[in-house]
Parts: sequence; C-alpha cells; structure tokens
Amino acid sequence: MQLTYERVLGAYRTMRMIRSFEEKLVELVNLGKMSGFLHVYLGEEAVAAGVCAQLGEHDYVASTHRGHGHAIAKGVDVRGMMAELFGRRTGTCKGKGGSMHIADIDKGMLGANGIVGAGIPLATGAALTAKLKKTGGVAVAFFGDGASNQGAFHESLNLASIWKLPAVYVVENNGWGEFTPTDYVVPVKDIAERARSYAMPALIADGMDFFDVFAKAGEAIARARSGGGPTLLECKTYRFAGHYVGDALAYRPKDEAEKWMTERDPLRGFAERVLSDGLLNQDDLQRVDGEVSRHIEDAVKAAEAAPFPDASEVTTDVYADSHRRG
Amino acid sequence: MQLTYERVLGAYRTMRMIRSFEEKLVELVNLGKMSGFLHVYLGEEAVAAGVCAQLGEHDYVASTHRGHGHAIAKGVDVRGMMAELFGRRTGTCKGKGGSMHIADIDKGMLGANGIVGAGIPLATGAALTAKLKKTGGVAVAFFGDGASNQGAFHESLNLASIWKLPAVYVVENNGWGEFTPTDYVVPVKDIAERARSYAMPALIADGMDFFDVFAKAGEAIARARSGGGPTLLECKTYRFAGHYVGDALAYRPKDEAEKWMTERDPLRGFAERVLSDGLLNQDDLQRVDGEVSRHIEDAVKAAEAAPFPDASEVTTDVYADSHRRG
Amino acid sequence: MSRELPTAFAIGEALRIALAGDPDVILMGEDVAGGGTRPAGTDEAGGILGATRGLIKEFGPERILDTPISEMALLGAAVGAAATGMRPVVELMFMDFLGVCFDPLLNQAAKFRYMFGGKARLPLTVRTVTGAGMHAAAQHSQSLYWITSGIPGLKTVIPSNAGDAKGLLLSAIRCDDPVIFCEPKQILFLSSEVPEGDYEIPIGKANLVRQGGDVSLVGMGATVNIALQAASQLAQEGIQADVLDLRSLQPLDEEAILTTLGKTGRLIVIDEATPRCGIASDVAALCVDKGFDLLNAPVKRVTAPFSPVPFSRVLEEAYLPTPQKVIDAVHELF
Amino acid sequence: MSRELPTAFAIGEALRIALAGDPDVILMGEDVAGGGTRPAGTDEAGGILGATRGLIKEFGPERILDTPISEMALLGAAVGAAATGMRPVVELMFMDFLGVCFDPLLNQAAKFRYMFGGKARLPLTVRTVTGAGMHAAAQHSQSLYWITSGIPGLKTVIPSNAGDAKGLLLSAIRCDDPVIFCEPKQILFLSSEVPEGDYEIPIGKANLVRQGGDVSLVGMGATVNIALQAASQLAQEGIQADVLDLRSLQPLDEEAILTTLGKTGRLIVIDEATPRCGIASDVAALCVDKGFDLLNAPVKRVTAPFSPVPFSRVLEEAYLPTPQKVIDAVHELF
Ligand SMILES: Cc1ncc(C[n+]2csc(CCOP(=O)(O)OP(=O)(O)O)c2C)c(N)n1
Ligand SMILES: Cc1ncc(C[n+]2csc(CCOP(=O)(O)OP(=O)(O)O)c2C)c(N)n1
Ligand SMILES: [Mg+2]
Ligand SMILES: [Mg+2]
Repeated sequence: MQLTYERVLGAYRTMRMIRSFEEKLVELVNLGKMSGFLHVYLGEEAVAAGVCAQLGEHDYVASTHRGHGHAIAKGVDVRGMMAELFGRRTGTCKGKGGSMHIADIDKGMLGANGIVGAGIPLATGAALTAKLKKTGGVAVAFFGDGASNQGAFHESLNLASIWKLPAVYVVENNGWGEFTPTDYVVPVKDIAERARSYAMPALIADGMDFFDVFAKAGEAIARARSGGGPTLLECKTYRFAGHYVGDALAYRPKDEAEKWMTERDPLRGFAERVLSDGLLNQDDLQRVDGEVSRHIEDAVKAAEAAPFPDASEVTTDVYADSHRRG
Repeated sequence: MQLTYERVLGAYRTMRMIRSFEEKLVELVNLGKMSGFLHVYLGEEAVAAGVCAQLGEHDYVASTHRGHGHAIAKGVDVRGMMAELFGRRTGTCKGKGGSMHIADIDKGMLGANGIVGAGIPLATGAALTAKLKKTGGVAVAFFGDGASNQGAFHESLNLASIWKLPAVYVVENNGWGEFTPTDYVVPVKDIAERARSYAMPALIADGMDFFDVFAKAGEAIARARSGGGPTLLECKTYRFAGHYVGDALAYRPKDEAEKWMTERDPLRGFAERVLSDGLLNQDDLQRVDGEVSRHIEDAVKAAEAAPFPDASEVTTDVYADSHRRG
Repeated sequence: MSRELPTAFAIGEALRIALAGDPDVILMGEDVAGGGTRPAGTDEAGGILGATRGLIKEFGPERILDTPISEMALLGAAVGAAATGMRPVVELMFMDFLGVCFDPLLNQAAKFRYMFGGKARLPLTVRTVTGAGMHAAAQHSQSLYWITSGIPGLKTVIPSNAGDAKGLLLSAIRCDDPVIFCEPKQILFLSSEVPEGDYEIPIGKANLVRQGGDVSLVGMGATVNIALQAASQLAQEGIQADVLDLRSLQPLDEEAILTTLGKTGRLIVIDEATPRCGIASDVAALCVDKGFDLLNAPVKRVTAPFSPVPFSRVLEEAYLPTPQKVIDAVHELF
Repeated sequence: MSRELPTAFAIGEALRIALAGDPDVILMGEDVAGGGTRPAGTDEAGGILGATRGLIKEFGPERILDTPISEMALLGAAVGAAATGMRPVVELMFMDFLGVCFDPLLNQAAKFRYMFGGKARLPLTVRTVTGAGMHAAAQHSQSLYWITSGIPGLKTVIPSNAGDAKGLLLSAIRCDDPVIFCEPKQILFLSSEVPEGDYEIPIGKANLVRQGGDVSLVGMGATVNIALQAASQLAQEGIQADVLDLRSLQPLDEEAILTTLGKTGRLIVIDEATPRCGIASDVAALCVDKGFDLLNAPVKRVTAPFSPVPFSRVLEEAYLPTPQKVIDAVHELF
C-alpha cells in the first residue's frame, strides 16, 4: 500500500485520536466521572495505526483488554466509544460492554476482550471465514507479550499454520504484563522466535515507529492475502501509563518509563519524520490536533448528555432467537 | 546410571511385561471379558522402559490415556492393574479408575489421564514440589505428538523453563493422534524444535531403541537433578495397534505398520542387541519370558476370582474430609 | 414409510441435510473427516463414534475440517467464524473436554451478543457426547449440560431418541444463537423411528411422550427411556404416569412442566447428571415457586449420586438412574 | 479488643498465619509476590487487588510465586504439587478466568481421590474474586461458584464479611480436599470485625446471623448484607426474619436450612449469581423435597436475571439483588 498524503495524514489523525481519547479518559477517571476497568494504550499508538493502515473494510481485527487503540484505528466511531465508556444507551454497545468489550463487527472489529489471549482464536476463525468465503480478507489478532504465554496462542498459531489461514498475529511486546516484566515470564529474547514451532514466518517491527510497523505489517498482510498463510509480527513497544487507570506504578523503574517517553514517543517520532521528509507540514499536524481535540470534546459532551439505558434493557440482547431455514 | 546385568535384565522384564500384559488385554477384550476405553502401548515399550530405568523412588511420572506401559515401568503392581481393568475391588484404584486412571502416587505414578495433555502441568507441579522440598527428585511427563498441540503443553514448558524445574517432558511421537497422521497437525519436522520457544534444551531419541532412550533420558534427568532445568525429549516411536482396542485401523496404510513391526520391534531389537553384545544370553530372555507369562496368567486368574466392589462404594472416596492443623 | 435408525445415523443425516441446504454450514472437529482431512475415499473414521462418516466424500475438505487436538483453538475459531458469517458445527468429542475449551463458550460465544449491545449473531452448534454407560470412567462419562444450561447466552438441547436427534440438530444448526447439542452415550447406538427428509423440532419445547394422570415423570436424554420403563411398570400397579421429555434444557419449557404438574400434583425429575446445581434442582425449584399451589407431595429428584463416574461395571450400574429407583421414588409420594 | 479490617486485609492475615504455621503452604499466582518474584523490597503490588501485599518480604520467593499469565499451567501445576506433598494456595485473579483453566479443577483436582480409589490427597486452595459491583462488565463480574459447587470432589466456600473470610480461608488451606474460596467484590473492601490470632470456621456449616420467626432469608457472600438490610426494614413492618449465611456452598448445610424453614415455613434465597442451575435452585429443591411438610408458602429466589453482567452502572444496579427486591419477594409470601 502506498503512503499517499491522505494516508499519512490519516495515520497521524489515528494516532492523535488514540492519544487524545485516552488522555481524556484518564482525566475523566481522575475526576471521578468515569469508572470501570480501563486499560490505556498510550505509547503504543503506532502499532494499531501502522497495522490497521494496511487493512480494509473486509478485514477483521480481534483485540484485547487494552483495546481502544485498535478500535479507533479500525474505524470504530469515537463518539460511540465515549458514550459507551460513560455507560450510555448511545454507546457502541448500548452501555452493556464498556471498555473491555468495545466491538463493531460491521467495521471488522471483533471486540476488545477481557480474557488475555482470547482474541487469538477468534481472529483465527475470522481468517477461516475469509478463506472459505474467498473474500480476500485478512484477520489480525492483537495481543500482548503476556498473552503469548497462554495456551490459546499456541493452539491458534498452529491451527492457522496447518490450514494456511490469512491471519496475522501481532504481539505487542510492551515489556510488561500487568506488574511483571516480560523477561521474567518469557525466556526467549524475541517472542517472534515462537513462530518456528509452527513453521510460521515471523517479523519484528519497531513498535514506536509507525513506518516500520506499516512496512512489516504490509508484508505480513500481503502474504496472508495472497494465500501465503499466517505471520507472527512482533512489535516492540512500551506502555507509557500503568496497567490500568489508577495503577500507582510503584513496581516499575521510573527511569525506564521516562526514557521511552522522552526518546521514543511514537507521535513525536512520527511528526519529526514526516516534517523532515516533507510528507506533511506543521499546519497539517496542527489542523489534525485541533480537529481531534474538538472531536473528543464533542464526544464527551454528547456522551454526558446522552440517556442511560433503561433498567429493563438488562435482559435484552441475550439471544437472537432468530432462525435461518436451510 | 550404569547398565549392569541386573538393570539390563530388568529393562527386558519391563518391556516384556508391558507387551504381554497388553497382548492379554487385547485377547480379553476380543473374548468379551473386558470392556471400557482401552489404549494399548504395544510398540512403544522402549520409551517407558528406557526413561523409567533412569528414575527412582522419589521421582514422579505423569501419564496419558495410553498409560499401562508407564505404570508398569514405574513399578505399579501388575496384579493390581489387571484387577483394576476387570473392575474389581482389589484393583489399583479399587475398580473406580479403570485403564485411563491407573495411578499409584506412592510409587511416583501420578496417573494415566483421559484428557490429552493434562498430565503435562501435573508433572510440572510435581517438579515444583521436588524443587521446593529439595528431594532431589525429578518429574517426567509422558505425552503424545497430538498432545503437543494442546495449550497445556505450551504453558507448562514455559513455566518449567522460567522456574528451572527438575522436569523432563517426553513426547512420544508415534506418528498418529487417533486417526490423524502427525504431519497433518504438526507442521514442524521434529516436535523437539518446540523447545526453543522456551529456551529449553531438547533431545531426540530413537524410541524403538531402549539404549538410545535410556541414554538421552539419562542426560535429561541428570540435568534436571543437578539443577540445570527441564528438557524436552522427543522419542520417535510407533503405535503397533489401533488407537483403541477395537479400532479397525482402516485409515492407516497397512504397509507402514508392517514395516515398523517387522523392522523396528523394540523387543526384538533389544534382544538382538543384548545377545550380540553379550549382555544377556538366550536363557536369560527365556526365563524372563516365562516368568512374565506366568505372572500375567496369575494376574488374570486372581482378578477374575476377585470380588467386585460393593455398590455402596460408589459414594466413598469423594472427599478426604480430613484436616491439618497449621 | 417408517424406518428405524440408530441415533448416530440420524445425526449424520441431519448434518448431511444441513450441509446440503446451506453453504455456510461447516463441520469442524477431531477426525470428523476421517483424520487429516484426506482426499475423498479415506473417510473410514468420521469422528471417534462414526457420526460424520462419509460426509467428507460428499462435501469435501473445505467444509468438513479435521483439526488438531487443540479444543481451545477449535472452539475459539468456531466462535470467530460464526461471528463473521459461517455457521460452524463443532464436534467436541466428549463433553468432559469442556475443561480445556471452556472460555470460548463461557466468555465469548455466550456473551458476544449481549456485550456488543445486540450487534452480533453467533450461529454456532457444538455437538458433544455426554453421559455414562460405556465404562469410560470419570473423565469420559460426565453429563455436564447443567453447566452450559446455566450460562446465559447459550442454549442446550438433548434428544432422547434418534428421530428427535435429527430434528433437534437441524434446529440447532439453523438457530442464530450458540447451541450445545448433547448426544447421550446410552442412546447413540439405540435405534428408533426417524422420519425421512428435512424437519425441525423447536428448541425450548418439551414433549409429553406418555399420558397418565397420577404422577409426572420428567426426564431428558437417556432418562426418558428410564422414565418410560418405570411408567410401564407403574401402570401394572395402577399408577398412571405422565412422562415429559424436556428436549431443551435451556430454554426450559416451564409451561409444559407446570401443566403436567397441574394434572398430577406429584412430580419426579430423573437426571443422569450429578445432583448439585442441576436441571433437576431447577425443575424442583420451579415447582415450589410457580407451581406451589399445584403440589400434593414433595418433588423428588432421581439423579446420579454426588460422585465422579466410577469405572467398574457394578459401580456404574449403581451410579446411574434406573427404572427401579424411579419406582421407589414414586412410592414415596403415595 | 475488637478491631475492624477490610476483607482483603483479613485474607492477607489468614495467608500470613497459614504460611507461618506450615512450611508446605505456598502461594502461586499472577503478581502475588509483586511481579516477577523480585527480591524483598519491591512488593508494592501483591496481586491485582493487593491481598497478598507484603508476603514476599516475610516468606521469600520460594514460597510466594509469581506466575506467567498461564492459568492452565498454574492450576495444573498446583494440582500436581498438592498431590505430591505441597499445600498450594492459588490466586485465580477473577473467577471468570475459569474458562482458561477449568480442566485441572473439573477433571483432575476434583477426581483424583475418587479415580485413584481413595489414594490421593489434594490439599489445594483456589482463592478467586467473584461477583459484580465494580462496573467490570461481563467477563470480570461473574459469580460462577455454582459451577464449582456442582462438581463432586470440590468444596466451595464464600465469606460474607472480613472475620469470616479469615476463618474460612484458614480452614480451606488446612483442608485436605480442594477448596474454592470465593472473594466477593462487594465485600473485599468493606471493613468488619476480625478476631486476632489463629481461628478456623468449619467448612460445611451455615451461620444464623439474625434471629426472627416469620420468614427465612438465606444468603451467601455479598447477599448476606442485603438480606440483613432487608430484615431491618421488614422488622419495621413487624415481619421478623431469620437470616442464614450459608458460608459453605458445597457441602451445603442442609440441616441449618431445614431448621430455619421449620421455624418460619417461608423461605427466600438471595443469590448474586444467575438463576439457572444455581445454589438458589438447590436450596429451593431441598425445601420442596425434605422440607415439604414445613412449607407454608412458595420458595422464592432473588437472583440476578438470566443475562451476562452489564457494564453501565444503571444496568448493573438493576442486575444485582437489592434489599428492595428481597422485601418485594417477602411480601409475595404473606
Ligand atoms: C486469562 C486472563 N488472565 C489474567 C487476566 C488479568 N490481566 C488482564 S491484562 C493482564 C496483563 C496482560 O499482559 P500483556 O498480554 O502483556 O498485555 P498488556 O497489558 O501489556 O497490553 C492480566 C494479567 C485476564 N484478563 N485474563
Ligand atoms: C482434550 C482431549 N481431546 C481429545 C481427546 C480424545 N483423544 C484421546 S487420545 C487422542 C489422541 C492422542 O494423540 P497423541 O497425543 O499423539 O497420543 P497417542 O494416542 O498417539 O499415544 C485423542 C484425540 C482427549 N482424550 N482429550
Ligand atoms: Mg505486555
Ligand atoms: Mg500420537
């Protein structure tokens, strides 16, 4: 896929939207205006943006507990997401899902997921659909370094490999799983190495660099689309904030985080690169910043003004109760 | 461990016992005298015998649905096993377990297991006990090629690796998982390769050759015992009989099985080797054959004469209901 | 023209009809195609119990999919495929194996529609063998349908004979919700009448298989036959029993249960599962809530004891419900 | 001297006593030592909710074990360790995660002793957070204790306050059977009186926490407080309620349930779990079987509806049992 002006601008808009959306969430939680179990993606924006920039309408992503970034990058409506997090009827999931369950299957977003590793087989199944229905689509599973220790990871990658499914497994190695450093629980240097167990190709991308993620994801997705089977793509990244909003971060060396934040911020890196390459100019960036910031403010206002679901809705949407005649 | 005359004789006795025990089971099922889900180990005797010859009293094994061989090699009483398979009160498990649940924890046998892959974490836990209690013991998980596609395999090997547990993971690659050839479901040539995902050393043994298994298992067990952590040991072997007793084997090429059975029978290979090396003589072998055969006949007679459990025992042994004061 | 078939054949017939009628229907499971999804002609297996034998020849390896022994991936992928347009039918060899693939049912399939605000459809069927009676011991004999019945978002059905198996399975496959289809070991190889052609038996409706007026015997799966046998013997003593086959465990046909209770005032549930937190308790609890005024006697539950399933034949016989145990329970009510 | 502590602290205290008293007791779980089992001094975490904070300093990394996010291996290894001489206490962060580690409980821990003819001891405790009330939505809010209660071979307990949590947890850890210890979200950070020192509360015994004679309210975990609140309000109308705290869900204290029913003739069970195949149904089924002659009114169940747990605060409030719902149910009985 060519990185046209429009696409570069879109990529910046996506990353800025994720950043601003989540900075707003943190603010809202701190103000006591929002509650629930919230995990923010701050610092990892280039991964979702880089991968999803390679995807289209008929492609699917399955996400994680840290799912806002994937949802935004896959085109889920930000106003709906904000309303969802406020628990309103106008939310993406009518207020029933919340942060860990934002989904929009029509947009190819199979859901954030509260169960570590659970999205991996789901994406595998979406890839099976694409293969059997010959849609030309690809399915991407996003998951963490921690999730690569779940049985679902192992079983799914093996299945995708023997069936040569159009799937891409994107492991977001952010160095931590909850309060545990990755190197305590993953004894190999690169999680990408684990692809060998399935005779699957692997790639490693700099997850703080949109352009590197975009390129490597492009290679993996092109292989999947053309019938070449699945790829494990490891994106080395970093979680700027705590595990959840409210995490005091006492377990993590301060200097480690500071180093990543000052030296490797994906938005700053992106801006520097596009400015120096002349892909975008300062005006472009500022225009996007402004648009995004207004969009988020509007989303908050609309969400706060929106109605809560009616108590009676607690029992709706459990079953479809519909039926398809053969 | 040295292969003394006694040990070589013992190894032959173990393999012959497994062979004769199971040939008898097949006969009994065909006569309608025995029922249940029975999976025989015929052809794979050298694996259990070779590994267990390296183990002592304080070592543990966790086994599979195909568990008779492991039980016999770990020293579980054959008369008790036969009575168990006849569903008698005198059985190893008082008739409550049957073929898939033969266990004798005092002998270090943590049970056959009806759930593919389930023994792998159990052995991992036994290895943790050995490590924490500093018993010098080692725990071995036996499991099939098919089981190496279970999540429990992945999670357990990783855990054992990061904790450097005294465990050995023995994958019995017999070319088939139920009716499916291994190469359809395992896309790598050697399952041993999967150890890399956990930074774990791996070894490959000729599972039809007692001496090779004994040597490789010795290396792995010595490493575990001396604090060097776990090993994945792949034994290439073959299932002579069907998946279960009664399996018509229509799915498997006849010539494949014939080739293995005529060229690679582990008992014949063992006999040839020990005779030509002068480790044992023809009399030794015949004496063992005779002893084993009488032992099995006795075990059958004793089992058939033994009482069934009383119907009231259906509700006993569910709970210990005991308590240890701290 | 009536014909009798074993339940396993009736299941195969339902699968064939569903596959022929809807290109989105696929089968996934261990050895369902015969092992290694090999070319047509080597399909001798068809699942461990043979229910899918022959389907690979007719529908090919794109629709009849052998999987590795990786139930978590199998179920999870089936959920993902169902959410994106397929209508997968999974064979989970024995329901006991739920232990290694519970999350895709508990937390994914059951909850997608609700969590996503009604914007998901999960047309997934899980066929799975349940129950004791083949000396398969504690890990291959459980009746765990109480677990799936208790999870909002799943439906669970269990046929008591071959003809019902066919019609219920067709309904399950065509239902837009995830359905667990239980195949009780004790009826899989029993033959009974199976209508030709395509027909459906609605999910959520019980079936009154015998009319009596003195006592209601409520069964499901293999216990329906036990109830019928007990009813014949009771008839000889002059006690006439209604026998209700639940067919659907979730939704539960409360109306049918209360109707038979209203006729007889005395009710016994017969369930092969263990007694705690089961269908039998739910039926009893319904009777003492909405049916309180109809009750003339205690509601008795004839179930397995609260133990794992034993191996030995003599213990397994003691473990399972029998007509005599039902008759004894009935006598307690008069 | 009485002192009040939040339940989470009482749990930490019980763990400390158990660890100090028995060298075989170990703790295993995600971040229970603070993340990566690092040297003493960096234990700021202590599990996601902080219950094990500080234990690593006292007992060291050989006994407080951080694990990868690999619950199948965690639970399975704990079973293997328990069978070979350890007394592991596992933290399964939320009970919803049973989906990824069900087999070691369902098919291994629960069945070893039975399958092996009585020749196994499984002193395993699984601590796990249950229930709704923190807007954690469908996959982090379930009350799945009905599943573990229904499996022969497991025991399941649930405290309703901090003092009970300490005593029940000590009993659980010292019990030679596998015990699931539920920690309801709604009581974890509530404070109540916690006796000093070492004491045990027996598994299998319910506790009558309020005496009345007109109606029996049976609760467990967080619903005991709801029952108590309802009882106070009912007292103002002149209805005196017995409130029974089950404490143990398996074994169930049938005698205590029948005793209070015998006093009042009217019984209501209040359960935070979904209504199908649950503890509430078992209690009702017991009443209509062994308690039939004692009943003066229907047995009502006040439970969550048959839906997944919703996220939105307003929906979650509608979802959970409340004192008002209990009072409404009581009014139906008079
Ligand atoms: C099966 C399961 N186990 C544990 C948890 C609790 N949990 C939520 S997120 C998380 C850490 C995940 O780490 P990683 O996969 O690296 O993703 P990250 O949070 O770093 O993005 C844990 C342990 C869970 N939600 N599901
Ligand atoms: C979790 C689970 N899935 C499926 C089965 C059914 N089953 C029993 S043995 C077996 C094949 C196992 O193959 P492998 O691990 O290679 O061992 P082998 O039988 O070849 O010794 C299968 C599928 C089971 N018992 N447990
Ligand atoms: Mg991480
Ligand atoms: Mg095999």
